[in-house]
Amino acid sequence: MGDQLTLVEAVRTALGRAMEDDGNVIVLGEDVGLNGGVFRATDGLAERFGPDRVIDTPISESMFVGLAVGLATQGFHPIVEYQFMGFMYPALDQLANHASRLRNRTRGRLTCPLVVRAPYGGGVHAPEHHSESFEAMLAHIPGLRVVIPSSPAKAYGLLLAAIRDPDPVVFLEPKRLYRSIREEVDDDGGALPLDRCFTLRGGDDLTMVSWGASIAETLAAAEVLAAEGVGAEVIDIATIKPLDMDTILASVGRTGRCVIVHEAARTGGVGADIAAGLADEGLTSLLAPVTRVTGYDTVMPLFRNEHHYLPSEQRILDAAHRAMEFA
Amino acid sequence: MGDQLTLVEAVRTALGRAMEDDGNVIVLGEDVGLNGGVFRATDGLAERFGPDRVIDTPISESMFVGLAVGLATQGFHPIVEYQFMGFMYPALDQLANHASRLRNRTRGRLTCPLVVRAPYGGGVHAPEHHSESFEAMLAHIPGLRVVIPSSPAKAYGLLLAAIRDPDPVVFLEPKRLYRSIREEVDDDGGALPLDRCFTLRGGDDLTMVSWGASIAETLAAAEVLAAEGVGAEVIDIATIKPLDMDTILASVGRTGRCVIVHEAARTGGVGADIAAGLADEGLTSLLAPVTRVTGYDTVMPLFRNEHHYLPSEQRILDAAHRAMEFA
Amino acid sequence: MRHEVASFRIRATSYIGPDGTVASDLPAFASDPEQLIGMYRAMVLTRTFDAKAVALQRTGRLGTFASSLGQEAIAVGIGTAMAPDDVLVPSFREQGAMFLRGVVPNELLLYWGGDERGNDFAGQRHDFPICVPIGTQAAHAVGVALAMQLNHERRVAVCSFGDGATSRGDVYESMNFAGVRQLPVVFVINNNQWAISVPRSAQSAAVTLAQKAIGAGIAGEQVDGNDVIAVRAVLTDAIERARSGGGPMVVEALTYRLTDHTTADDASRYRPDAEVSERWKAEPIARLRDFLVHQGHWAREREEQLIDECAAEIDAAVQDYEGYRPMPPTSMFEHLYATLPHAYLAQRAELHELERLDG
Amino acid sequence: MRHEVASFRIRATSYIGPDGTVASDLPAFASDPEQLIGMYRAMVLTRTFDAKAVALQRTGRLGTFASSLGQEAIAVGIGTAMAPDDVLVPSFREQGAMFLRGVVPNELLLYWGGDERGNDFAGQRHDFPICVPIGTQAAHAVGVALAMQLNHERRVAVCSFGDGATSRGDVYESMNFAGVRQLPVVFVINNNQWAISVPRSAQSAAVTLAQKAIGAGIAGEQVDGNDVIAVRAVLTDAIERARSGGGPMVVEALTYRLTDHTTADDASRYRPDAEVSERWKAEPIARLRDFLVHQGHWAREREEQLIDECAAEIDAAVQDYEGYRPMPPTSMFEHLYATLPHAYLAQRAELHELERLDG
Ligand SMILES: Cc1ncc(C[n+]2csc(CCOP(=O)(O)OP(=O)(O)O)c2C)c(N)n1
Ligand SMILES: Cc1ncc(C[n+]2csc(CCOP(=O)(O)OP(=O)(O)O)c2C)c(N)n1
Ligand SMILES: [Mg+2]
Ligand SMILES: [Mg+2]
Repeated sequence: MGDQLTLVEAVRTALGRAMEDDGNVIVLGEDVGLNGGVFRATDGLAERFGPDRVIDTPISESMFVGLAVGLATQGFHPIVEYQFMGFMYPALDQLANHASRLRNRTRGRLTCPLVVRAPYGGGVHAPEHHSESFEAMLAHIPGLRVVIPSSPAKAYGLLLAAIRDPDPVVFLEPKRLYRSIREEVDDDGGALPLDRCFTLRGGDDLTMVSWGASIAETLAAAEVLAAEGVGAEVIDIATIKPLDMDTILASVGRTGRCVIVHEAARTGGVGADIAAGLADEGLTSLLAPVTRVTGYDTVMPLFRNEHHYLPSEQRILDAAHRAMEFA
Repeated sequence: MGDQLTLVEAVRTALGRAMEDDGNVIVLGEDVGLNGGVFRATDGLAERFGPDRVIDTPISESMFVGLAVGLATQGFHPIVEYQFMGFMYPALDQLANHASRLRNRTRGRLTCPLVVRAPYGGGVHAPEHHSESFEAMLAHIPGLRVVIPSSPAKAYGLLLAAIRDPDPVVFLEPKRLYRSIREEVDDDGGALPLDRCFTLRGGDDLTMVSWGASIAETLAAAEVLAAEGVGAEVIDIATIKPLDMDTILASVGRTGRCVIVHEAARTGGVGADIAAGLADEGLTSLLAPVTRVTGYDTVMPLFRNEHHYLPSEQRILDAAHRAMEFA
Repeated sequence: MRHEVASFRIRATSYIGPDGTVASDLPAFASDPEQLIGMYRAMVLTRTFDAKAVALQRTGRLGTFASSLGQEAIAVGIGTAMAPDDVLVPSFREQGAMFLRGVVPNELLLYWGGDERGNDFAGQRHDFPICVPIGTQAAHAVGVALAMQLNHERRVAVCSFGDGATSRGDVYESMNFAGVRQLPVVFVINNNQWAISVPRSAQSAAVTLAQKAIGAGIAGEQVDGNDVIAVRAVLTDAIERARSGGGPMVVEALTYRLTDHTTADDASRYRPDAEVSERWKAEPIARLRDFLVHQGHWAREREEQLIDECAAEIDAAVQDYEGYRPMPPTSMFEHLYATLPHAYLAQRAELHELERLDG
Repeated sequence: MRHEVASFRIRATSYIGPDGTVASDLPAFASDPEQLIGMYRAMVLTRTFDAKAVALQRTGRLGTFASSLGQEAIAVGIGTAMAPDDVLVPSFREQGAMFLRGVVPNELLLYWGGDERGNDFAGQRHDFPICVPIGTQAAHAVGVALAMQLNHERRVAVCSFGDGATSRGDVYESMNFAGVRQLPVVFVINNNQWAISVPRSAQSAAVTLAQKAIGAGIAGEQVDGNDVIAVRAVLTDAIERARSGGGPMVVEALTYRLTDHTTADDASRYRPDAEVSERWKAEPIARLRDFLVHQGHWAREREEQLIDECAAEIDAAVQDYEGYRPMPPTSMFEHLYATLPHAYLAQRAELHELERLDG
């Protein structure tokens, strides 16, 4: 039925579908037009929908999310592409001071349905500043949604949901997965739910929580654990904000043990929020310390050493073993 | 010996002392010159040190921290004032992409000793966008230090330490405390240690952790608890990044109970990191869930309702009681 | 070999001199006394509002407030040059324009009084609310203008900001993008010579702020911002030009901030009183009044009546404002999202509990 | 009344036409053949380096790389106009200038090969490293220039960036501040007509990019960026003017990116080959060679010798580069802070353990 798509193809398919369905959906960003985006996520859209719906912007990272705010107030549903997450810092002002609060501060008079997309994370031997993952900063902004797919099908369904959402959503695409995996994706316009975790694999001994590209190593570790006789439940957070703690609490309520995996620096990472939720509402279930396997609290190294920075299957396994052995 | 100073006077005194001691220390920002800063933190400095060391900048929040990066590489030690933290978002690009990593990325060839100061937080009936507290975003940036004083003496000593530090430091001043309290401050040039919590009050039954303005309500709650026979240890984090978990772990190791108080939105707040540290390294000591009393996960309301947003003594007490009653 | 590849000119427009005498042929609307009197009234109302708001702040009944004393002609020029369907994207000192656009004084009092309902304009649903982070609204204005262009509407976005704001990268990026797409947007620089304590000269070495347009590749002009007829005329031209596809424009209106930056400021710390007194001589309300009197369109009795009317209108607004009880604590979660996510229900419930306990 | 209040002119300079013939009196340095040959050599070395780096990338021995093919005259003009004590704050496409400043080719290979040591220039301690986030380095340059001004030094900061970068607010804010303080900084716009796939015309409606200076209130000029003599001459003047307190300047150097944006790009997707072939006719190396040959300063044998020399120099650099073993994992915590805070010792220890296990 559906085609076997890569993640970037799934993104492109969802964009095409959303633009087909709703004439108010437009795409903006650097090189999104003829060039189809530096990762080709918008390839072919300019030809299909014309230059008025696929708009190349000047290099003005602070302005073009504000531009999207203006468009959004006029009935458009803009989708803004940042070329790499490392160039998204200038967007924080508009995201935090405007997009995320326009509805609240005008008591619903003006609203801001927009999507900001950016490839994020490391592992593709990219140049300096091209491998950042600071989703936690975005997750701290009230009024925003932050969504991260972990597979092509998730990318398709969650991006459609993000585009249809009446509020601003930041959609971060793990670029390490852009072309590394294929999955059947039915271009049926079906959205996946936001604000909800996905349990990718059941298990009663250990809960493993992750999102984005790290899901791959987490699942691989869970495989190894299964061979060792340990049933690891793997939860894909998918929506980083708002966080679906209920699903995690229910799982840890059964397993009593939890390993959290993310690529961003440990301090202030989203993993801290999950662990904090467990230390509060899940404390009585905990049979072992909540371990975080994360990027280190340092600058993402240039690519020769980035593999040492990223959470590896081995580091995840080590943490899982420690959690299982704790008594 | 020392004068009874307000917090803003302590900041001003420390700035004057640092400028006196080191000719390379210069102050930059909007209205820091003749006007002495909108809160008067730089009052009199232009007169004392001249317009080449106290420099009014145009309204260019993205540029002037980058300007400070340039100055810092040339042997200056710039202190940049942001008028309000809500206007600091445009600084994140330069802070995260440059200031915090210049030393690392050039292997120590170029360094970046600078201080970014900003009044932060609510409670003074300020206009929209003037009451933000997103210290957690800054704490997620590797290579940065983030320091927050909770009293005039702390402001004096920590600011001097921040200025003398060879790396970039963000120094956030709880504006609610600017003029509300006085404390004896000896202008003896004595710095306080960075990277270390301060235990403001001992206790064996409960650990209360906070920083900045919320220390006031936390201490007040501890007072009430003392009258109730509960010994609450109050820890002032002071340096938000890097976080001194050892002091907190040692305290919770004794008390088994912990309440964390901060003004910023709960999700992604620094409180999550502390709770996560406890859920990991402190789990076996915990006798009760780790509770966070925080700002809500919403836009800081305009001032008529800001008191409902800020953690009140009552909310802290409620949390403490819950922690104490848990069995 | 060195040859010229481009040249640019900045021009300035004025009609009425500081003494109320006419310097050149007036635009058509100025031959209609009712129009002029309407503009005069709007300026006086704005000044009345500002004075009252400052007084309310001084007595603890309002938060920090930014008066537009001396700058009323720019606001009224904007308000009268725009069509109802156009979209105003203002700074925080454009109350006169907002009133003409259908925002009522008690709404602005609510806003400065710390209540979000002040942004929920009952009679003006599509303009933007006040923007506090300097210059950030410029990007919204170009977004609105892009929407108008994409929709093939004959509407224009008008964005105002101060001299200080012209130093912000956002403003430049927005002007530059407006140029690229030839968007129907007019940027009004309300140059009151000061950005809090920083004088115009310390904001930019540019001899005019209108020339910011040149860097962005668009048209730029100056206008005497204390001459309401000139402001309205120049803005009407700019807006009509933008409306008919002629592209964006920057209009620098020259005026002077006759009072403190806000009620939280003390301008005597950084500027001499003599400068201010000197500038009073060129202020816009007396100027238009002198002109109207000259022309026989205005007399002392009408002045008194007008002052009473404006005072009554503002007093009524204050009464209305003071009748608003604060919103309940849970209101901070209202309109945060279209539907409050499950994750935050507990927090809202906590506030609800507070509400209940508070009575 | 409408009157002119300001006017501006942008002028362009060139000396040698695309065919190598001289269009006007040459600057003094051009009468010294050794100077010209040195510049020629620097351009050829840069082109050799670029070609090798692209080849290394194609064979998996280097990461993404940004060639400066066709733009060598700007880099060499910058490198020869600056004094050693000046500070270069470059973008990521100024390798030719960096080499002249003492950066060695293997350092740049290390950088693009994913190793931080490439920024730790052994022979050039005070210039800035490559800047990837577009335009952000402009603020550093004004900071450096402010330091020079405050120290009363006769030094200049030179900042280069592309046509695309001129759309960034940071660049504008930096130019504007440079104007306010009349800082000793020269901004070089390396206008290669493209920002990845976005043509110059979609970047700004400004007819020249030099006029970005007008918005910032500073001087701006154009120069033929494929004429190395003109680039050097104009930049020398701009730098000496800045050095002697004459203030900042913007120089737009017009050139063309003759190849893909980077090795990750495929320019055939968005621009016609014909445009590129046309632009090859104006490229800077052949132009200077033709001129040198014309003047009797150059001959085929020297050309061959030069090519061999450059190839040997770059091959040696590649050898050196390939001899670098990766830094140990713990290196990521080195130089993070002057002293690694206690809080991160455990993380470094974890990496150290990894190092040990890895052998
Ligand atoms: C981004 C930002 N920085 C700083 C401030 C604080 N601030 C408020 S008004 C002002 C000066 C604005 O000057 P100008 O643009 O000339 O407008 P005016 O106040 O004169 O109307 C400043 C710096 C702010 N509101 N936003
Ligand atoms: C802030 C930022 N946004 C986007 C990018 C991705 N990017 C790299 S180069 C480039 C185009 C730059 O064009 P230009 O300034 O003309 O320089 P050129 O590449 O032509 O030398 C872009 C958009 C980036 N590096 N930084
Ligand atoms: Mg002003
Ligand atoms: Mg370019």
